[in-house]
Amino acid sequence: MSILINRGTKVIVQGITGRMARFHTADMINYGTNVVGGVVPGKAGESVAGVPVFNTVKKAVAETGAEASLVFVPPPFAADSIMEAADGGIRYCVCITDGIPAQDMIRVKRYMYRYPKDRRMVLTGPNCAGTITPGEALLGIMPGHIYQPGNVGIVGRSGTLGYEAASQLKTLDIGVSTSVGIGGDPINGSSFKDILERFEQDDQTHVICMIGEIGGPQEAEAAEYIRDHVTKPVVAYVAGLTAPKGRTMGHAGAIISAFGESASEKAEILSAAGVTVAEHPSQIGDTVAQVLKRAA
Amino acid sequence: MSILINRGTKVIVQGITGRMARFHTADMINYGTNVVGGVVPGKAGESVAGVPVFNTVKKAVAETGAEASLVFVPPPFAADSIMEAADGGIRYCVCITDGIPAQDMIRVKRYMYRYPKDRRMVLTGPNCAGTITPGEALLGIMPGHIYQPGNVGIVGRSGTLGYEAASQLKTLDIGVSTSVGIGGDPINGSSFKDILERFEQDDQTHVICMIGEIGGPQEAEAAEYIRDHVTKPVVAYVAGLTAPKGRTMGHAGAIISAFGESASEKAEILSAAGVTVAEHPSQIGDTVAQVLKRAA
Amino acid sequence: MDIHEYQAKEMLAGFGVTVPPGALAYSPEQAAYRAREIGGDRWVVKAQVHAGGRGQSGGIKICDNEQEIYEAADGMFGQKLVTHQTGPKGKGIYRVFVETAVTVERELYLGLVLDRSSQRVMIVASAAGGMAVEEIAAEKPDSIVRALVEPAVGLQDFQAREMAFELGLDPALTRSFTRTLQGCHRAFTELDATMVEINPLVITGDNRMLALDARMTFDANALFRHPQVSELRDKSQEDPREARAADRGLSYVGLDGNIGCIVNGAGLAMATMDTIKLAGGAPANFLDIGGGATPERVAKAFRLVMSDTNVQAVLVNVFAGINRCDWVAEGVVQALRDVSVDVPVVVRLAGTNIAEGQKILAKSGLPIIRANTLSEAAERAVGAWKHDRSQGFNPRSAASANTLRVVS
Amino acid sequence: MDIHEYQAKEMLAGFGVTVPPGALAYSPEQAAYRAREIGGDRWVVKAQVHAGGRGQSGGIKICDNEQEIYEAADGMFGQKLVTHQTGPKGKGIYRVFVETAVTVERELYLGLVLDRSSQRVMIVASAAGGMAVEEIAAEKPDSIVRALVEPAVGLQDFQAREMAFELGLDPALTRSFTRTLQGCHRAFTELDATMVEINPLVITGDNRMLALDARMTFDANALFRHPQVSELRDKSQEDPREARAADRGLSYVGLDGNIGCIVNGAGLAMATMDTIKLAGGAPANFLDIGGGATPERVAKAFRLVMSDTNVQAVLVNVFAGINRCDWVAEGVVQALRDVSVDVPVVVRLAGTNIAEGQKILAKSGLPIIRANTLSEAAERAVGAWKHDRSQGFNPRSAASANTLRVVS
Repeated sequence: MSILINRGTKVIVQGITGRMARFHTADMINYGTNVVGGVVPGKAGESVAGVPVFNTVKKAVAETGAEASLVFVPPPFAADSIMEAADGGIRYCVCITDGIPAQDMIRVKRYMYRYPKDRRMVLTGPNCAGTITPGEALLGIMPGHIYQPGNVGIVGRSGTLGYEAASQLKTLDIGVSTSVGIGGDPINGSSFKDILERFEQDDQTHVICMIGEIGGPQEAEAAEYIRDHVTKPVVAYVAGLTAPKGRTMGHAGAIISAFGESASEKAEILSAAGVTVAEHPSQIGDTVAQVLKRAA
Repeated sequence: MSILINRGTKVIVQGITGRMARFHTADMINYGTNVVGGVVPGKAGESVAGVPVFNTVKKAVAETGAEASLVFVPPPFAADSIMEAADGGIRYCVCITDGIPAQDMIRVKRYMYRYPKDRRMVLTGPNCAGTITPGEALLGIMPGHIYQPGNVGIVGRSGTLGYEAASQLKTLDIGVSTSVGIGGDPINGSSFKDILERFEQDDQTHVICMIGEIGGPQEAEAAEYIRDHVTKPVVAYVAGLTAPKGRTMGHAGAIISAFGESASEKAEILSAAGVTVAEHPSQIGDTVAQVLKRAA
Repeated sequence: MDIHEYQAKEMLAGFGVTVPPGALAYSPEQAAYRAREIGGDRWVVKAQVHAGGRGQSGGIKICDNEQEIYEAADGMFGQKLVTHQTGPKGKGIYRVFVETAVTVERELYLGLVLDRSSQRVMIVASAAGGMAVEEIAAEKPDSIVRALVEPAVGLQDFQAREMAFELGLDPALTRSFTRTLQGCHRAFTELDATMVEINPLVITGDNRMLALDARMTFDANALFRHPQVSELRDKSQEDPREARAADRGLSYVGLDGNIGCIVNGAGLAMATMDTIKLAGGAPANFLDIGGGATPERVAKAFRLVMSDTNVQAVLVNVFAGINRCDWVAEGVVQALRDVSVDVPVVVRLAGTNIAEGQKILAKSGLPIIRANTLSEAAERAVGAWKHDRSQGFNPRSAASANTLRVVS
Repeated sequence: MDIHEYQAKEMLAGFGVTVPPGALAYSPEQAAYRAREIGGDRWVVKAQVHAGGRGQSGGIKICDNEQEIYEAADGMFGQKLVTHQTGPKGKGIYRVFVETAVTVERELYLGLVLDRSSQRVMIVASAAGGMAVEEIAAEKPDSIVRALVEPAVGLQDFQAREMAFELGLDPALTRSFTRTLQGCHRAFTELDATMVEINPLVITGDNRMLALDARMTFDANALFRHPQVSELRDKSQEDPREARAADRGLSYVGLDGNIGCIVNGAGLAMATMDTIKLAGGAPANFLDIGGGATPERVAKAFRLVMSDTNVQAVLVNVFAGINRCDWVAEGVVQALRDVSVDVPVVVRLAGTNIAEGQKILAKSGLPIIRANTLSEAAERAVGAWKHDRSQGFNPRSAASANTLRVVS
């Protein structure tokens, strides 16, 4: 088992004819992902990396049975593409696009709720590296080779810091069940809590590794959820100890604007909820290894 | 038992200081309705017909424990008042106001869905006569004395035609469990189907009398629902045999614009679903009496 | 509320919908002059009436020069245009619209309506444009594509694209279609329309997308927030009796029968009409006098009903709820004293204080025919009318024993 | 993106928010002249800088005549205003706003923000206006009232009324508050703001409601659809280094330490800064060079980092995913050949093709200090910096064995 995607998941890429999308589509296929098509309005009939392009998501789903989608569409049009996926029958969507207006994302989230829970699309991102179930499928832009199959579930806001964690684990010969990037934007599709819930229910995941950062209430909400609902050990690291208050660090999400949003406050809240907090970013791997040993 | 309201239901009147509202508040209190207050922004501290006026619905609910509300607010402001009721903790709202823009009602309906089902307000109307549980409570503008307590549930779009039906029943010594006006507007809070569902579950209701009219898909949808889900006998009458196609009869809802919207088509669809259709408006009472006799 | 084609086009153009160059004219001279202003070498002169089906009825003429424009317009002004939508009386032509003629490659249909089933705005489009949507639905149902607008977020581009691809448009036209549809949708919601129709939406020889004809109707309930829409009301296009009724707060629809109806409540009014029909008569009108049946309102209603020269009997059916019957009866008596009514009048009252009401009618000394139930009322009205007719009376010119005569 | 008070007021006024009469001036003469244009007998001269807390710092002066206005403005122009929000460097005053002074009866606070918890727009109001919202939250938490906007329907009047009554406003002011709040909300959504703040929102002696101060910040991601907002950008109010970085597609935040950081990815950049701190050093900056670590980008990053004269060592930390390490290494070598870097440089590469990357760094002949892990990198950077310091070197003026010297 794994969460969100596996070897069989049929994937389409929205915006597949873009330069970056072409590159990553080929990369995903090389990794073994079951990419079945792409969507670009007006480019039906073309093909990219050996898969057909369709005009609409509906058509792509009808022709290929696609269940998951990767959105690679420029910011002004990305919200529309996510909604198209939600309406077109896609069950899981990863949006890579960085720079979507916050109000567009508010609308997207409102829109997804028009569907009853049993056919409501799950969205992760935007502004994330994607999701990978090592050895099975890669839906995103991360380098697949740094992830080893195993039973640590990773969820994080930052892309490269997620790579750092995965490679620390690999060095220690620890594998990953699924790694999910939820993205750095203030309004995003899935929260830590949403992904923790899935890891808690996933048999293959034994330990959860959560990589947070300054800004926003998500880590504190996750802590509360962990305290009340998560039985598996959770390791966390929160980036941004050195970040000054009120300055945006790189993306709109990373800004300390309220109490409980600094790295040290978050680390404290997580500790209090029973999470093992790695103090140093270079100790994420070691901390997971210790917790795994204890859990074994 | 009864549906929607009973002797104990605590009622507030929104817009209670208006001329019509004052009149009907007194009338409802005379009937025995448990009116506990009114809401008019800026008029807190006043009182009408012996009940206190509050600035906001939230305040009125907090102070009186009100569960139901009657909206008597002019059309430009009525949608806002209905949403205020939905947000303020009201469980059942009757909107009398005639002339609310259709797009406002689309928004109101969308708004009500933001609440989880267990605390989502039920709305009937707008542009309706209200709801009465004879002998217990009256939430609306109908003359209470023409309704006799009993076990026929009435649901209808038209106000005075509903009176006509009730008084035909009274003449035959037949009583009513609850009578609900759903209103004549194209976009309304509750459909025939919504109310039929409640009557089906109500022990006190033995026979349902449904009074439709030309225009809109609600009667056909109700027919389908009756066929599949209603075990109690249903009597129906559809007004507008003589109405020409494409002309609006009195309110925006009464216009035949598509197939299945004429009175004869609707009567046919209802018959096919097992409903006993009264051909003449003056036979509504007699038809109910026959069905009651058969059911006994 | 309906508006003219040229007004709808002007509005939609403001929302980014592309329309051919055109100009309005109030006279044949102006039509010819404005054609020169517009430029080009081929024009269409279109009668501006609130009805579809103008083409088949001579309301649209193609012209190759200013002389032809003058003659086409001259043939239209002051005429009544009768189409399948106007009724036999037709609608007066007081304005014509002169437009550049375009070469049409394809005709599409595009409509936005309030869908009562989903309680949302529905988009309807078809590759078979140029004919009425009812015909398309009957003859080419498979050509129709639909989309519902989610009110929380509005129409999305992807929905427009999906439709465009279903209609078989190429990528460039898909973008034009999206812009056109988004424009129509914004106009619909921002102006509280109940219908926006572009039919045909054409693709020209040079692959442009233009609204060749446009109609909009508006939610009368929402006009309070759109004074600029209210200003477009053209009373010349309305049935004068219905317009007058609306101005007086009454809701009136003229019909072909001869038994005039005065009723409170739309549902009861329709039921009353139905009962007349079932009793062998034919209603002359639908008339809802609304909630407060004041003497003034009843008097207005009598005046309105009697202004229809076909009316040979009047049926008053008021179910008094809040208004007690005695009060309504006073109103009827007062009205009959004030208004000249020279046909039989049947009055059925029901509800609160019915006995007092009946007493007032009886005491008035007026030859009012009373009835207790709806069916009785209809039978008596139909009976009185038939009786008059069998006696050879023309009740509108001669008096009879059963006829009421009150001169104001 | 921030804008000035006067710009925010102009925008909000367009959405129905009432503001005092005022005018902008670029010189003391203009300030005095414009006061006469506005009229009245008392004015406020306000320094236009992108920061709150102006009152306590001399950025706001009340004046009774034109001479005073001239002097107040003259004292402001060209000065740096230092408030608790500007940092110690302050912000330059290049514009002043002259406004009619009003008599204030009550001061309220009104703010609209994107609330990340509910993922909606949140309205925050307080009866304790005039002080910063953080102070209100700390000192008078009970005075704060909140409301969330349901995105499907937008802010409703009843929500505004509920707040107004909670704030203790009378019915007339409740209507003013509703209009003000609805205006702010429309401005917020239509212009893609992330914050709208009116503080204080005042009630005058004659019971009017006015926005006495106003701030707006905008979602940089949404500027593509608001060119009129982009035009209001005032670079004089921005940190020149950060602004230059943004223009080059880099994300830079200057800090107080002396180890410059060049990292790909915001999260990894923060983690790198944290590691430096934990190793006993202090980062000189946050710098995210983004996804494609091209030689050009790396070179730009080095130039930017080295423009900070406090920088005494540089740590490059790139986790190559898509970009292979060999490619990134080439970029680093190229950058070091092109840019003058006279401090120790530590490079840590990880990810795809790491071995080839290390080989390229080694082969380059440049005195690059290599590291394999994040902690190693931080320790070596801190170590190099401490070593230099202990040797008495000023690394920015003298060369040492461990110091890289490449002159472009």
